[in-house]
Parts: sequence; C-alpha cells; structure tokens
Amino acid sequence: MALDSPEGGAAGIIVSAAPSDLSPEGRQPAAIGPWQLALRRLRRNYVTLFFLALLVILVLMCLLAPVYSAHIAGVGPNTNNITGTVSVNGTQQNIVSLSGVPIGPTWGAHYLLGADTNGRDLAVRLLYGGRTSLLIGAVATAVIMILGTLVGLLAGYFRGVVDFILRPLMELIWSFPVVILGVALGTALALGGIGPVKGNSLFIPAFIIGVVYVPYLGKPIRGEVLRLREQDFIDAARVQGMGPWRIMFSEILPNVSTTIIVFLPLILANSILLEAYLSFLGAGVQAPNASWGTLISDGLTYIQTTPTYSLIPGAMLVLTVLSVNVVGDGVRDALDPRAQVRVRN
Amino acid sequence: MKRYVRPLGVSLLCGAVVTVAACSSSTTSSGSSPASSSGSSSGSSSSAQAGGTITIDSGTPPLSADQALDFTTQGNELYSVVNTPLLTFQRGVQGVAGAKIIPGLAKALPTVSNGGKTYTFFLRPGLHYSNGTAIKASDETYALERDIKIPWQAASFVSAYIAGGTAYAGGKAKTISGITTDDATGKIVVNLAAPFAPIEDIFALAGTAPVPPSTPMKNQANTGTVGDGPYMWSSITPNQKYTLVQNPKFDVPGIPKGHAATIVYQVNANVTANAEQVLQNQADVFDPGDTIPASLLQQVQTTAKDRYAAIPTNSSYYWWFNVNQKPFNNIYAREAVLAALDDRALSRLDSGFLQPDCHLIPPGIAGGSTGATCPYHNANAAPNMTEAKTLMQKSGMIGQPVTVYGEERTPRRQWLDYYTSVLNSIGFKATEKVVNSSVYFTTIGAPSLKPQTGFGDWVQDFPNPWDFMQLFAGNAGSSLNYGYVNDAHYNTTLNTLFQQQPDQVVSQWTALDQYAVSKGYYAAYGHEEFPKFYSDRLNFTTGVMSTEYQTDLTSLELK
Amino acid sequence: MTGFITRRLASAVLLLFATSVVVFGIFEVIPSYNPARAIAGRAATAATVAEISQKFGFDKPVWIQYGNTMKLIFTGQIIDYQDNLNVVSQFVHRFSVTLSLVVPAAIIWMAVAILLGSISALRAGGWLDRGLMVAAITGVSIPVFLLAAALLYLFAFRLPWFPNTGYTPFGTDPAQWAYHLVLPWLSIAVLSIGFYSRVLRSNALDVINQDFVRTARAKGLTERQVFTRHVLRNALMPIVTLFGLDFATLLGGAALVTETVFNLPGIGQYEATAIGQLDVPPIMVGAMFTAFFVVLFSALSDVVYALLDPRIRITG
Amino acid sequence: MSEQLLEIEDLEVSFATEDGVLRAVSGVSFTVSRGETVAIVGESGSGKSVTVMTLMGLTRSPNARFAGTARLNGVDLISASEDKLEAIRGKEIAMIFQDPISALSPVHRVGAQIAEQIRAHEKISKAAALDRAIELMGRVGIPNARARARSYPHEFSGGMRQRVMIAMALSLSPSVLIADEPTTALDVTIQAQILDEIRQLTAESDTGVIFVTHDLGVVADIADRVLVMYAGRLVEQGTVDEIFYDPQHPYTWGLLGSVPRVDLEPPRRLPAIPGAPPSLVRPPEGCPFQPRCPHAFDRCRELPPLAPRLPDAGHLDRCWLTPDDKRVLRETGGRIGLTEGAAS
Repeated sequence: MALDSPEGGAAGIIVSAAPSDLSPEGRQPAAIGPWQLALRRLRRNYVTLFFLALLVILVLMCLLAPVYSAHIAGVGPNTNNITGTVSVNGTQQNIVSLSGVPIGPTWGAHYLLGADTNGRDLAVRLLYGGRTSLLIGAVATAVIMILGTLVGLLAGYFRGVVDFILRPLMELIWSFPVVILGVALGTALALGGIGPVKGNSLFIPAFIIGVVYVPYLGKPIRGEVLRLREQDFIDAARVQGMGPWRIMFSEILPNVSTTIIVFLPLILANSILLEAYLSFLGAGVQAPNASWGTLISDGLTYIQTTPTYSLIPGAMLVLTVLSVNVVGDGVRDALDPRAQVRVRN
Repeated sequence: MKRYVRPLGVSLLCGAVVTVAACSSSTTSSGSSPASSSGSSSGSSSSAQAGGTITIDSGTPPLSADQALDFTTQGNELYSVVNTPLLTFQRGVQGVAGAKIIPGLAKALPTVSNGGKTYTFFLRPGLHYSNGTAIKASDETYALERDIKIPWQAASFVSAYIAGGTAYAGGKAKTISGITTDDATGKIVVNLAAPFAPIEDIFALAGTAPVPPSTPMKNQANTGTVGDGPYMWSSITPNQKYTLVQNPKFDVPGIPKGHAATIVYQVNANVTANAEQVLQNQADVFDPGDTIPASLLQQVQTTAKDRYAAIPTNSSYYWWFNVNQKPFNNIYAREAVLAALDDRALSRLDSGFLQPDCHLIPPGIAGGSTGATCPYHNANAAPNMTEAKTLMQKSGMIGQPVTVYGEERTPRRQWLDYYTSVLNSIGFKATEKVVNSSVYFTTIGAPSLKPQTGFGDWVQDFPNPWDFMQLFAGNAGSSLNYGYVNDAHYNTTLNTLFQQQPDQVVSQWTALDQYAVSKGYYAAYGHEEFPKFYSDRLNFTTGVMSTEYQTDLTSLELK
Repeated sequence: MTGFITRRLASAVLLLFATSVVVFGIFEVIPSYNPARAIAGRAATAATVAEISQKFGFDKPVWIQYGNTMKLIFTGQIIDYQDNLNVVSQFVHRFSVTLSLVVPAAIIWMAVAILLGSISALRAGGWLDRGLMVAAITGVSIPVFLLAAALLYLFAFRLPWFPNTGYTPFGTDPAQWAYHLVLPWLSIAVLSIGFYSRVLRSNALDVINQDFVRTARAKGLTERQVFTRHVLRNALMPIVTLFGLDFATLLGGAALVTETVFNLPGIGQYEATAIGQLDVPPIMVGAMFTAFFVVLFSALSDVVYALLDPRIRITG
Repeated sequence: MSEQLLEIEDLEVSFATEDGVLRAVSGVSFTVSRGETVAIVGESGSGKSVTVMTLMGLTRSPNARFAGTARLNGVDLISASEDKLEAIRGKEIAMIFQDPISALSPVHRVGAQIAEQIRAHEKISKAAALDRAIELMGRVGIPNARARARSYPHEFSGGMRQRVMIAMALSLSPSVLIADEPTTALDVTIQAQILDEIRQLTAESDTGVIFVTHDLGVVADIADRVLVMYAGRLVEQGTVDEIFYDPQHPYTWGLLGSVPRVDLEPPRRLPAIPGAPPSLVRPPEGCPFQPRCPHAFDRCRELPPLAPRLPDAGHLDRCWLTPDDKRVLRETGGRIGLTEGAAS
C-alpha cells in the first residue's frame, strides 16, 4: 500500500504501513497462557524447586521402607527383639538393657537409629511410620478435596435450602475444637471401629481428618462459586439448556480449579500435622503400627538419654510438612496473577 | 484390689518428658523449703526429729480421698491413717510375709459363731473421732451402707457376702439386715449370707471404717471423711495436692501415732520429674505405685543406692484366654502360648522390676511357688519355641485371627506389643487393641465384648491365696474372670480351700495353681517389685514399705 | 446494633446445642462404651452396675439422658464419671491456669508478629524479609508438641534455665508463675508469630500501594508516621478477625496439648484426661466451652473490626 | 517572564523489570514560573504521571533509576535525601491526585487528615490545626465545614472529596501545585467547578501549577503553556495558542483531531490515532511516533531533537518535517488532524 506524499516537499516516500514489522525490537512479547506463565515462574523459583526435590526424596525414602527393612536392617517394623543383642563396633550389646533402656543409635546397618523399648529397629519404624503418616495425609487430603469441593459447589450453586443446611454445618465443624473432636472420635472409633472398618485400620484417622477439615476447602470454594454463579457465562450456559450438574462440573469447576490447586498443598500439610497431633494424643494410629506422631510421643520418655528417638521422627515430620508448604507457596505465587515480580537487579 | 494406677492425662504423660539434671526449683510448690538434713550422715539416726513435713511425689492421684469410694493403692496410703476400721493390719511389717490382722477400733478379734456365718465385734470404750464426736456402734452400719450407696469400688465385698447386702443395694431394703448394733454396749453383729473366712480381711479395709452419721451419703472428694486415725485431713485439692496433719485426739492402742507433723501428697504426672525430685532431695518419697523410668534407674541405683530398694510385692501379671471362643477354646493353642512366652523379655520391659513366674499365687503368700516348676520352660530361662510350634500344629489353630486387649500405660503397652508379636511368631494373625488404663478393666469386663485374650493384673487385697485364685472361679463373673473359665475341679477345690486358714492348706493351693497352669487357663508371667525410694532427709531403715499399705505413713520419720 | 447481637446470640445458642449433640452422639455410637461400668469400678457385680445405671439414668432412652446431662450442665451440678468431681467447678477452678497460659502467649505472639511484619514490609526484599518468610513457613510446619518437647529438652534439660514442668499459681509467687510458664508461652507463640507476621506483611504491602498512602507521603509525613498511622492501621484490621478465631480455637487445640506436655493443671489437661478415659461430661462441657469462645470471639472481632473501619456499620 | 520557580533539566526515569529496563521518562526539560499554569498532555503511558510523581519523590524504589535535576527554590528534588524531601513535600510542593475516592484515608476523619498535613510542618496544637483545616475547607467551597470536618471520606461525593484534596494541598500555600488529572474521575459539571476552584486559589497565592491531563478541553480552559509528551519524551512545547492554532508535531495533530468539535457536523467515525504506544522496554529507533505517523519518511529513522523551528523561540517540537509541510499536512477535512485516508 503505497503512500503518495502530498505536493512536492520531500521526495515521494514508500513506507509499508504495517507498523509492527518495521523494526524487530518493536514487537510485543508473544502472549503465553497462565499455565505456561506459572510454569516459567516456577522453574525460576529455585527455593521451591529445592524443597520439591527434598519432598520427593522424603517420600521415596518412606516408600522404600520394605526394601530397607528386608535388605539392610533385616527386621520388620514390629519384630520385637527385647532379649537379643547387636554388635556395635565389635562388641555384642543388649538391644534392651536389663533395666529396660533401649540401645541408642549404632549408626550401623542394624539398629541404625537405635531400638525402642520393645527392641524394634527405630530406623525401620521411622520409614514405615513415614509411610503411614503420608498415606493418612494423602487419603485425608483426597477426602477433603472431594467432599470440600462437592460441599462448596452444592452450597454455592444451589444456595437456598442446600446452603441453609451445609453452611451452618461447615460453620459448626469449623468452630468445633479440631483436636478435641479428632481425639474424641479417634478414641471412640479405635475401640469399636465403624462397621466393617476395624478399630486400628488407618482409614479411621484419615476419615476423621477428612471430615474435620472439610470446611477448610468448602468455605473458600463456596465463596468462589457464589461469585462465579453471578457471572454471565453461567447464565449463557443455562440458556444453552445445560442442567445444573453439567454447569457445576463443566463450567464452574474449571474456574475454581486454581483455588483448589492453591489449597491442595495447604490441606496436605495440615492433614499430616493433624495426624501427628492425633497420634501424639493416642487417638490416631493405633499400636503396633507406628507413625511419626506415635514415635515422637513414645520417644519423649527417653528424650533425656536418647533424644534422637523423638527428635529424628520430629525432624522428618517437620521437613515433609515444610516442603509441602514451600512448594504450595511456590505454586500459589506462580498462579497468583498479582504475583510480586521478584526483580533480580 | 488391683494396682489401680490412673494416669493423670493421656498416655504420653506417664513419661511426660524431661528431667532436670540440676533441679532448680521444685515444680509444684512443696510447702516448706526442703533444706537437706543438717550434717548428719545418712543411716545414723542419732536423734530422730519428731514433727516436720514430709512430701510424697506421686504420678497419679487416688480416685478420691473418700475411703467409701476409692479402692486404689494411692488412696489407701492416705486414708488408712485417717479412718481406722474395726480390725486392721499390723503396721511396721516389711516384706511379702505381710502383716497379721489385729484389733483396730474393736476391742478384740471377732468371735465367730453359727457355723462361720456370724461375726461379733465389741467397740473399744470411749473412742472419739478426730472432730471429738464419740464413736458409736451404729456408725459401722452407716459406713457399710455408704460403701454400697456411693458406691465403693469394692462394694461387692460388702453387698455380695453380708446378708441383706444385695437387697439394700437393689433399693429393696432400707438398711443392711445382716448387721445389728447396740450403741450402749458397743456390740456389732455381722451375719453372712454364707460362711466366708476372708470377711475378717474385709473388716480390716479402711473402706469399712465407721464414720460420723453427719458424713453425707455422697463422695467427699474435696474434704475426705472424719475418722479415728493417727492423722486427719488438713486440705485437699483433688488430683493435685493432699495434706494430712497429726490427729491430737488419736486414742487407739496398738497403732503407732506416726512421727511427721504434716504429710503432703503431691501429684505431678511427670513421673520422671518426681524421681528426679527425690534424687535431688527436693521431695521425700517416690510413690511406689509409679515405676521409676528406665532412663533414670541406673542413676538412682548408683548415686542413691543407700536410700533405694526394690521391694517384692504380692502382685501377679498374666494373659488370660477366652476358653469359649476360637482359638483359645483349644488347650494346645493355650499351651503353645505358655511355651513361647519369654518372661525375661517382659521383665526388661518393666525395667527389671518383675520376677518371672508362671504361677498366679505370688511367692510371698501361702501356696506360692517359684518359676522353676513351670511347664515347657523355666520362667527365668529362654522360651521353648520348638515345643510351641508342635503344640500349634496339634491345635490346628495356625492362621487364626486373634484380637489382643491391653492397657495403654507404660509398661503395659510395651507388654502388649511384645505379647502380640509372640502370638504372630507362632502362627496366629494377632492384632492389638490398646485401651485407656482407667477404663481398661471395665471395657474388657463388659459381657457384650467377649474378647479372645488380653492383659490382666491383680494386687493382693489381703494375704490370702483365695484373693488371687478367685479370679478364675466359675462364678467370678466377667468383670474378673475375663476368660469365662469354668472348670468343675477348679471350682470345687477353690470352695473347699477358702473355708480354711491358708497356712493349713498350702500344698493344696500350690497344686490348684499348678493344675490351672497345666490347663493353660492363664499365662502368668511374674510378680512385680515396688520401688522404695526416699530422700536422704528420711530415715531409710525405719521407713516401712508394706504389702498392705505401700508407704506406711506412720513409719516415716526425719533423720 | 441490637439486630447484630440477637443474630449472633441465636447462632451461638444453635452452635452450642449442635456441639453438645455431636459430642453426646459420638459416645452413644461406641459399642462397648458403658459409663455405669466405669463408675462401678473393676470388681463390680452386675447388680451394682445395674443399680448405678438406674441411679444415673443410663438406662433411659438417649434423648432423655441428653436432656438430663444438659440440665445438669446448666445447673452446674454435672459430675464426671471418672473422678466424681463437679465438672463445672473444675472448669472454673482450672480456667485461671489456662488463661495465664494463653493470654500472655497471645500478647507475645501479636506484639512480635506486628514488629516483625512491619519491619519486613518496610524492607521488602531485605534479608529480614526472607528470613521471616522461612520462619513463617517453618512455624506453621512444626506441631506444638514437638516444639514443646524440643524447648523442654533444650532449655529445661540441656541448659537448666527453666523448670521441667509444673505450675505455681500467680497468687502464691508471681516470679515462679512466670518462670514456669516461659516455655509454654513460647511453644504457643513462636508457631503463630511466623504466620501472623507474614499475613501482616502481605496486608501491609497491599496497603502501601494504595493511593491514600501516596497522599500521606505527599503530605510530607515521615516514613514512620506514614507507616504507623496509615499503613499499619489498615493492615491490622483483617488480622483482628483472624486473631479472634485463632485465639478461641487455641483453647481447644494448642492449649490442650501444651498443658499436657508441660503438666499445667488447666482445662486443656482436664479435657485431655477425660478424652483418654471416654469421660463424656468433661468432654461435652469442654467442647461447648471452646465453641462458646469461638462464637464469642468471632462476634467480638466483628465489633472491633467495625470500630476500626468506619465504612462498616453494624446493620440492625 | 516572572522568575523561574521550578527548573527541570534532562529528567531521566527508568525501571528495571523482568523483561528489561523500562525507560519511562527520557530527557525531559521544562520550567514552571510563579503564577504560571503548565499543562502536560499525552496518552496514558506517555510518562507524564511518572514525571510529576518523580518531582514529589514518590517513584523512588529499589529498582528505579533517576538522572537529571529538578531545582525548586534552590533544592534539587531528584537527588534530595528522604528527610529533606519530607520537609518540602506538602510545604513547598503539593499534589492533588486523580481518583478522590481512593486518595483519602478511609479510616480517618476528613478534618483530621487536613490538620495532619499542617501539623507535619508546623508546631501547632491539634485544635488550632483543625480550625485552620475547617477554614480551608470553607475556602474551597465545602458547605458547613465545621460539621463536615468530623465525617469520613466515604460520606462525601467525588467533587467534595476533590475539594478536600485541594484544601489539603494548598493548606501551607506551596509555591508549586501538581494536579495529576484531578478532574478525570469527576463528571463534567463538577469538573468545571473544580477547575475554577484551582484557578482562583492558585491565582490568589501566585502558585505555579503543573496540570497533568489527557483532556485537551481542560488544557484550553486552564493552561498558560502546554507540553506534549509521547513515549517518555517531550515532542512539542509552546503556549496554549501556539499548540491549538499552530501545532507542529503530527502527534499533537492527532490529539487535536480526536477531539469532537461542536462547531462542525459530527464525522462518521470519531477519528483516533491508529496503532498503540510503543514498548518502552525496546523503544523503536529514531522518532518514537514514527510507527504510527502517516507522514513518516526515511529521515525519521534518526531521532529529531526538541528544538525551536519557528520564529517564536518558545515553541519547540521534535519533527523533521519543515514548518510549511506541517501546515499543509495537518489540514484534513477542514480541521487540524492526522490525515485520515493515508493512515488506513
């Protein structure tokens, strides 16, 4: 498209009109979707990556518990060996002394972190305990994800009677003293179990934590759904003849997915913590199974002579929960549109 | 009376946490500052100081200061010096042989008539309670009625054996018909439903001590009751602090008056801290109802060996089997467990405070025997796993699921873990069920539960083999005989033996015990020792740790 | 204002009712739970057990039992099954201990959090800011009982600066009182300091970008004046509600665990014991007590929020 | 010419961002003299707000870079220390902001906010400061000021709030007043009242005013001189009449062209300047307006200097076209504007 310059003046100038390709630097950066942006930010965030790696290592260690117990320690998590002995740099030592004091860490293959009162290998119990804690945390989180989202969706979308029932219910559970409710339920169910589920199955603590933390996700999602419900694209969907269920799951759910993803790590971290609380108070994982909470609790008696008994499972618990929290933070910052642009000058 | 130690707070409490090496200040304020005794070296008790304050640190409080409700060893230590019953066990007798029964408020031992069904007591004349009111014969009736109404944790001793007891308990009668009293002569006549020799022991329990009629028919947890004993209650903060002071009006001959002016019984659930306190002479007595934590034991045995000793007691620990249900309805299955059980391991779990033995009657009581005569292996030696495996083959019960019940308190939970692993090692599919200590026995006692196997213990009420063997009598009911054992030979032998004085039928009691072991009705594994652990302020030799009273408060005196 | 109060009161009553029903329900469901046996003690015969359940009304239908229990609670006569102690007087008697634990702890936690939060907001990106970020995340990742155990191990055993456990009432010896409570206060406060300072920091950063803060600086106020009068005042408002709720739930959660580990005879310890023993009355009273505080504090924080922010009128 | 109040020499402001260094203001110089009202116009993103905010020291942050000077009564505002600036802000140079709704503190009473500015610079009691604030509110036309001083900003209308801002800004009769689009958020009728208010108050105390706006109507109404900014640079500077009647820079034509004229019959489609402002991180070579300028030719690859090209030395522009070409090219459809046809 030539430009015929007006009367005389400078020589006729042929200029391509499209401004954008005039000079390469002038172009705007190619637009990228929120997910790629988030991923790009995440890759940049070294702290998050470090803790992500740490989390993976911790989880792997716990998953490899059977390998460690079979090939290295040679004993199961519950094998008592009270009257046995173990060789510590040459000399045979009682695993449990005559007066009942268990041996401290030998830093060798057998009884790496020492024994507990029943002569069980603490390192093996630590890994199996980790598996239990992570399993309960994961199952509880799954329960919360499903129940929480469902309750949030139903209460937010249907409002009216449904909301009238669900909201005060969430309010009740939310204001109920979590520990008391959890411990009371735990103690009660550990005795009788529910229906087919036996008293000491791991699903009881997981179920309790799940129920207790539903409002943690339910309330924010309900808020989001209430807000989204008013937006035009929902009316548009309704006009197209979509039923309420389809609207909820195909329209609203994707929009609250960022909230869910942001809350996922928070809930996982808190579920693991609450399991530790319950087990610490004797209402979570039941004997002879172990979890980090029970190990810390058992170790308190010997904190004076062998602090590692309590503090190592404590450290594992804190590192795991910390990693989940940091990764959660990283994910939230990456996804959060108002992310503080961290400038490296 | 089982050693009913109730943990204050949840399971973790009993080893709550951490001792303080150099204990800066006493945890809960312990009254007068515990200055260590001036100069006088331990042992030499030149001039025993009269008066002064003695503090007892206990990990668990009694259920109540009211002797008509409480039936714990902790409670008995305290109110046995406040409420003297008609009869009483002689004070100052150390060791398992146990004390003889001597007259308390009664002038003399009761005269027995009507074929052992009637016991007649006469009150000593002119006795007064610590608040000055005179003691009348009818007070005894009121006291026994109180036992049933509140109820006393051992109320069945009164309601089951004294005539009219059950009627009164059921509310059908206004008073207990079996008891008639005459205040003028101080005469008390007790008629039994059936002859029952141990009734004399029951009238030596503080729970049956007379109380003034003004005492309310409700648990007096905050004030305790008034009695005629060497001491009386000064102040009580339930579950925290109990204080006794000497009773100036104490006038019962044959019972020592006690030396200390004030006795403070302090509750701190952190048993480790209590042991540390006594070690540092911040407190005077470590309550024998608690176990010295393993982590501290060596230090105690070395630095305080002249003021510490493990005193054997008449107590027994056993695993019971439900003989009406698989797998333990099969004798071979039961015997296999006896063969595989390593009593030494169980002893280590109890910091070595346990004397291995497979018999129920403790050695200190007539009819008791040692671990040598145990079937399959000596209780002090390694278990006989090969025999256990063959017995399991014969029983055909390999792979059977078993639920094991136990208490959550240390060392009981550790015993439970060990016992479950033994059951698994010989072929069962065993899982554990840990129950809170204070509701354990009432839980497994519930008829609806029908548990397969679990933990049991018993501490002597009085030095009579019947007190132990009654646990497996056919008519003992599910709240004691958890395994529903109902052996004809066992029942008839028990009924004949308990009529007679124990020291005449020693060999028959031993034979009955051995018979029950051979039948595998219980897998007993030992008798426990209680710690006698004082500060160096107290005279260790004159202090008495008795099977009836544990710490005999009247025997405590400052150096 | 009255509308607000009646609405809050109604929700409080509803909540307390619901809490009591939930707790009562939990223990009715357990198959082998039998309070009569617990009271009767170990060697009880069937007769005594039956007599007790008749006397306590355990044989009556569930909802009558519930009615009786509630009547007993509100007339202050309810006794617990385990120790036969009057539950209400136990709570009243022990509440001073719990208060002396949670109130100073809350003060420490808020004061330090505001200080750290402000500094890190002012020096966004500085080393303190990053350090605080780590402290905040670690703070929420450590369970109270582990911190309590570690503190006890470090400062009561390794360095005997503080007593091992136990409690001395304020009346008898204030110095000893504080001396025994330092570690428990820290156990509760330290974990929340991290979280609260981060919340304050992010609130402050939001407010700092607001126009009126720019106006304040344009008015020539010093940096400190701008921060304290304008930024902090607005940043603290959301924290008030957060604090209200957390403080109330503290009573039912962290206080319970801390009292258990440090053996402080507060209501938390009493509740923990009761839960262990399946002793319903104290658990019910405890749960209702805590739920009541949650409602009370959420109402209180709304009122305080309205006072702080004139834009919000308590609608009738 | 009254002596210069404020002299700004080669002001440079750039921010380091994730995508690179953003040059918000490059080489801006101008002066403001006593009693004179200078208007700065330009599209949003042209750097006009950044310029005035920098004068107040409100753009200082770890990733900001400054260059050049801005001397006010002998003090260089750009390099001044924070406490020195704190003494000057509000006293010698004050500012009114665009959005009155969010510019006032929501939780403080209006009277107190004005009093706060007074007490920040003068040692007087709260009561005395409040009285002066109330008196000021009266002068800016707020009815029964004494009562209204106790209410909160959200209880005021947009216009009233802007009056409070004015009262606050002029409370210590500063020598320079910066008004950053004060009327944009208001509706037209209120806009006129506020402009009168500002004109009347600044005239009384002979204050120098910098008026930032993108509304040429306002410029015509209040400004003495006009600066046209584009992509962080000054592209034209002159008196109001020179800019409106003899604009030299095509961007100025575009601005003038996009103002709907009452005296002409309305065009089919409101004329607008095609394209979008260039990226300030990777600015195009030469004249920044080149990509959108229909009259661009090869010479424009080289950045033209801001220089006087007309007899009146005060009228500067930054365009290579000769003055004669400019006068011809700016005529389109009987009025000044950017040639419609050529650009499509």
